[in-house]
Amino acid sequence: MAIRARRYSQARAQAGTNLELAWWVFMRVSGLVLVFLVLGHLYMANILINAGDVDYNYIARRLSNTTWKIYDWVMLSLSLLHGMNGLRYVLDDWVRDARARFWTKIVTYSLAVLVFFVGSMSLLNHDFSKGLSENTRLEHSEGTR
Amino acid sequence: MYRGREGQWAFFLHRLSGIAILLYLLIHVLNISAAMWGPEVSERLFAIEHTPIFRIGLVGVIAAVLYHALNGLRVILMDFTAWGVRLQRELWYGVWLLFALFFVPALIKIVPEILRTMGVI
Amino acid sequence: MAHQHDVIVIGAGGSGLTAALYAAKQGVDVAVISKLYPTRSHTGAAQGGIGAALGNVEEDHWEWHMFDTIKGGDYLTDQDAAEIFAKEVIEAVLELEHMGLPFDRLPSGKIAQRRFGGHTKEYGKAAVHRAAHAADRTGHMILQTLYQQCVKHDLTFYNEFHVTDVIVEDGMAKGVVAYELATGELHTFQAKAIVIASGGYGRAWKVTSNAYTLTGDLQAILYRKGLPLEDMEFYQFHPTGLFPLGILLTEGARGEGGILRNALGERFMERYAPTIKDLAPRDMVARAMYLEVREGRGVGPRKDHVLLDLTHLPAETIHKKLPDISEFAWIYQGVDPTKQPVPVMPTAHYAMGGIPTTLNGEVIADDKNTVIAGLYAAGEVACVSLHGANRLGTNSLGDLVVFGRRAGTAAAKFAKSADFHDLSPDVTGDSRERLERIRNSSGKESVAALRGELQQAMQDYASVFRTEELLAKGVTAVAELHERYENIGVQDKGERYNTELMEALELGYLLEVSEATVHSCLNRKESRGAHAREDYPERDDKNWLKHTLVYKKQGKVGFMYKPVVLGKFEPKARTY
Amino acid sequence: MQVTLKVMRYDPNKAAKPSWVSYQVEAEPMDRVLDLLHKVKYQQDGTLAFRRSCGHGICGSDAMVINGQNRLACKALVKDLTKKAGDTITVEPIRGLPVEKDLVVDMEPFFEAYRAVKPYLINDEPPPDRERLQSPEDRARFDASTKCILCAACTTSCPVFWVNGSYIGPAAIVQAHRFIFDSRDRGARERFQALAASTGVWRCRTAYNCTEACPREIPVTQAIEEVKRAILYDKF
Ligand SMILES: Cc1cc2nc3c(=O)[nH]c(=O)nc-3n(C[C@H](O)[C@H](O)[C@H](O)COP(=O)(O)OP(=O)(O)OC[C@H]3O[C@@H](n4cnc5c(N)ncnc54)[C@H](O)[C@@H]3O)c2cc1C
Ligand code: HEM
Ligand code: SF4
Ligand code: F3S
Ligand code: FES
Repeated sequence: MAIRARRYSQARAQAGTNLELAWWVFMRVSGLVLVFLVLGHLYMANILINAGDVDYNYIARRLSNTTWKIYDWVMLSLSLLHGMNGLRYVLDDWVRDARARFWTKIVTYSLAVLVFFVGSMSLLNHDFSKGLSENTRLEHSEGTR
Repeated sequence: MYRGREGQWAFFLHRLSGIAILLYLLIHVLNISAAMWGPEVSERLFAIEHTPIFRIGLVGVIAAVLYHALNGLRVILMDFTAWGVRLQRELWYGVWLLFALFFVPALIKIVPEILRTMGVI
Repeated sequence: MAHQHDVIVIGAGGSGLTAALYAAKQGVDVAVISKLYPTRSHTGAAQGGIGAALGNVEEDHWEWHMFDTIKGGDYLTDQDAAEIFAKEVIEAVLELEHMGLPFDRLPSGKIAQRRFGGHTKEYGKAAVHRAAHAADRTGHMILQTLYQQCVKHDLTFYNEFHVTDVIVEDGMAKGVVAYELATGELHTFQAKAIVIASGGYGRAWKVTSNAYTLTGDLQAILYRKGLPLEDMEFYQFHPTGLFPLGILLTEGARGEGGILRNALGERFMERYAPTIKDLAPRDMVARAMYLEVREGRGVGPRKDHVLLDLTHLPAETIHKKLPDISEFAWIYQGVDPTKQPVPVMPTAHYAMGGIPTTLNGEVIADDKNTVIAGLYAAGEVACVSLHGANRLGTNSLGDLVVFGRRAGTAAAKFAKSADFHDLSPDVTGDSRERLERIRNSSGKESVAALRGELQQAMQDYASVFRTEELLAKGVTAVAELHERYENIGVQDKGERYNTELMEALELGYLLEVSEATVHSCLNRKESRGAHAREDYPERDDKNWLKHTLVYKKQGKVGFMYKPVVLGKFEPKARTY
Repeated sequence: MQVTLKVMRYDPNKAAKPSWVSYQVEAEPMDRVLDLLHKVKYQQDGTLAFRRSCGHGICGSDAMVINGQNRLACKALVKDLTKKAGDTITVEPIRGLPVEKDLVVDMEPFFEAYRAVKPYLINDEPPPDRERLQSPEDRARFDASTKCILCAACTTSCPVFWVNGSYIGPAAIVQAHRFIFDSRDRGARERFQALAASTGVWRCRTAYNCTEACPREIPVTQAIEEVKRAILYDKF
């Protein structure tokens, strides 16, 4: 819930939901999960291999595996939600003008939804295995499962 | 500048690192997803990403994630235990200790790789 | 700007807030005017406790409390006031608890009580645990709790409004004029009843436990109108002021077992009050300290103070029960009371005298107890004569709630049956003229320097020991300063938060109350309670068992007298 | 010794912006910053405005930013702020509240937050004839938060409050804590309402400036965290 109230009397009238509490808990729970997912991810992409060697093939191979698809998708959703809610905290703090805050949020949330959509598409809706086995160009218009 | 102490800087850095990671995350996802459009698109983007500048940037992102994750755990401890608050200063130093413990080996692994791509070694 | 409220309370300390709450309970429209934010009032500085015969720790009775109060007051206490007080303060303390005041507790869950100076069992046999307390911040908790209740009941507050005049005409109180600090605007308040609760005037002395803002404003405002002030010669010096600043270290420190020592390490109070020693009433202890210093047994390079020794107490007791005063000693003197004795000397502390009132807080205009309709006073500003010639520790906080409540209730009842009075179109005239004169003044006298001289003069001529010669000098000095005050100059001509203007105004008040004080001191030719005349060392019940009413008419100071209300307890010699 | 007192001065009637003014003052090591301000006001410039009353840290009038940190002017000693003669002590008004003049700020928003948490005992059960009983342990539970003098040093040191004045602030939360953990109080739920709002306790980012700033040494952040947990456990 955005802060509309400039005065506490207004804030009081607005109160009564547990939404902020829910987000607060979510930040902690998702944070805990992300420690493993994100640090694991970084370990795999930077320590186990040379990040400079990551290429299309690496991606395609990884994204052909259902376990990694799930891993990556959970990481994507959690970190986006976690990060965007964090950004909301920051915007609530820093953008004091209600109108400006509203529009900044519309823009950033749209961007996040877009990224989530594209990311999910690539993870769940795209068959990289085909491209891999042929090791050639992909017909990306197909591949729906 | 207000002369706050450890807690204030822990918070500023947590916020800064959080935003930095988010920004990177958005770019990173789009970048990886570009694989959908085939190897050419993908490889073109990777070419940019493999330049030294971007690699150094990535090291920064790793540092940010590491700090944010460790300090996030500190925040969680403070939120759910009584001693977490009492020992917040010590916990913050602990964060830096663990940070160094993880980050230095990572540097030892990654920096030479970057230098090699730059042709320095 | 003009306002209208049924009851106006001036001052938001313990007495003002109590009065306001109880007035509001009667269903009238109440507003509080205060020159400070309510929680900044000096009631918040009170430390030791509030005395009431709850009997939680040991057997205790209100009669004993009544007796102690009267004896402590050296029999100048009005006994009807003492009786009402000792009975009602029990209920008042319980009521504070019900309001949420976080008193310290006994293992049984009851309110904890500690010993305090002059409070005894069985009419003087031994010290008794009577002071209910919340660590050493009892006053703070009282002030906070009362303000909380005011928030709960949504009372109207005019904060940082400086009252400059009370309109009294034809024997009736009609309204109040106040200056708003934020804007520099003068406001008029029409009221059916007015309760004055503006606190004391310790800032007349150089070394004091009182806040910078305790300048006797309302005493002076009434005094300037020719109304009398009662018993102004009785001003209490608290024995344990942190040397040299004068910040108070509660008597509770001695209640917990602290001991006063001179340079030889002697527990000198054994000589002055063999039974209750360090817990003798304040006037006696303060005199004893002065005598020790005078006889060369003072401590320090200039042998000018004595020591309060707490080092034999468990550190735990000091940290738990006396945390604030330990901190004061540490911050302002660099002394850790668990390890070192603390340097102390008496500090100007409490006005027993003030605006004379009846038992219901009605302000009295003369020696025949004629009341001013609709005008009430309570708290340190007032003199119901509960404290007589010397107040016992913890009796002031009790006074605030007992007589604050009586005044508030009486004011509200009066307001219900009264009408608003028309104020003349020029009610603000006097105040405006005075303020403008100061604001536009460009004389060569500095307010701060004059105030410093006044405080030094009062310290030199009207403190613990007094003589004809000293007091005569005091009278001259104050008169001179009065003249020089006409020639002050201020730099700040602005409207917003012109604190320089306020301080100049307050100096004017200080001069008036100092004048009333030194004249009253010179006038009373006996020693009683806090008033110790070396040239008249004995108490003289034949000629002086009476209250002084000092007033000013056409620039001349005059006196009237009022009999002391006696009763059960016959005046006796006062030994402990 | 001589010290330089650098004060942020501002009179909205005279200037558009605050500006620094330096004064040379004679000071003793044991002097309070409040004494220095008085010296400036009485000897150099009578127009300097600041609040003070008790002079020893119990009325809460004179919180200000001294050498970059929130403190009470009457509790900050010269010896702790300077290393040698000639050093500079800086004094600014506390942040996040509108400046009225020099070091005087508008306290109304602060007290509005205070009032929002219902800072009074809520218990509708008829009181007993004597006191309500409370064990010493129950009394100790909220002891620290009863020390608060409402000086606003904590709230105005909080980075979240600076940038967004609508955060209810640590002082109000401490007040809520004082009652939520009082065994005699029954109003916790009512207070949670104000505290659970988006302007409430969840905005605290545990920056600890409040705890460092509190002149009464109240463990403010700890109190805030206890309130957060109280709300959390109440809901789950
Ligand atoms: C350090 C110290 C410790 C003490 N300890 C104890 C103790 O342990 N036990 C005990 O019983 N007593 C104690 N006392 C005494 C007791 O605290 C005071 O006598 C009592 O608090 C006075 O309360 P009050 O309500 O009369 O006035 P205050 O609390 O002084 O309040 C005065 C009010 O009047 C207002 N005011 C004043 N002038 C004006 C004006 N011109 N216009 C508008 N408003 C005005 C002020 O803003 C303030 O709100 C102590 C006193 C001191 C100084
Ligand atoms: C790796 C494990 C992570 C942990 C343990 C973690 C933990 C936390 C916690 C506990 C908070 C709440 C802080 C507070 O309330 O004071 C938080 C805030 C935040 N996090 Fe994370 N986080 C992690 C990963 C991420 C990632 C991947 C992102 C970015 C996408 C991110 C972005 C943010 C942002 C922007 C905030 C808001 C900061 C603020 O309001 O000050 N975090 N994080
Ligand atoms: S919690 Fe401390 S800093 Fe905050 S208002 Fe209360 S006393 Fe002042
Ligand atoms: S400084 Fe602010 S963020 Fe929380 S811990 Fe204190 S309220
Ligand atoms: S003047 Fe009272 S707290 Fe500083």
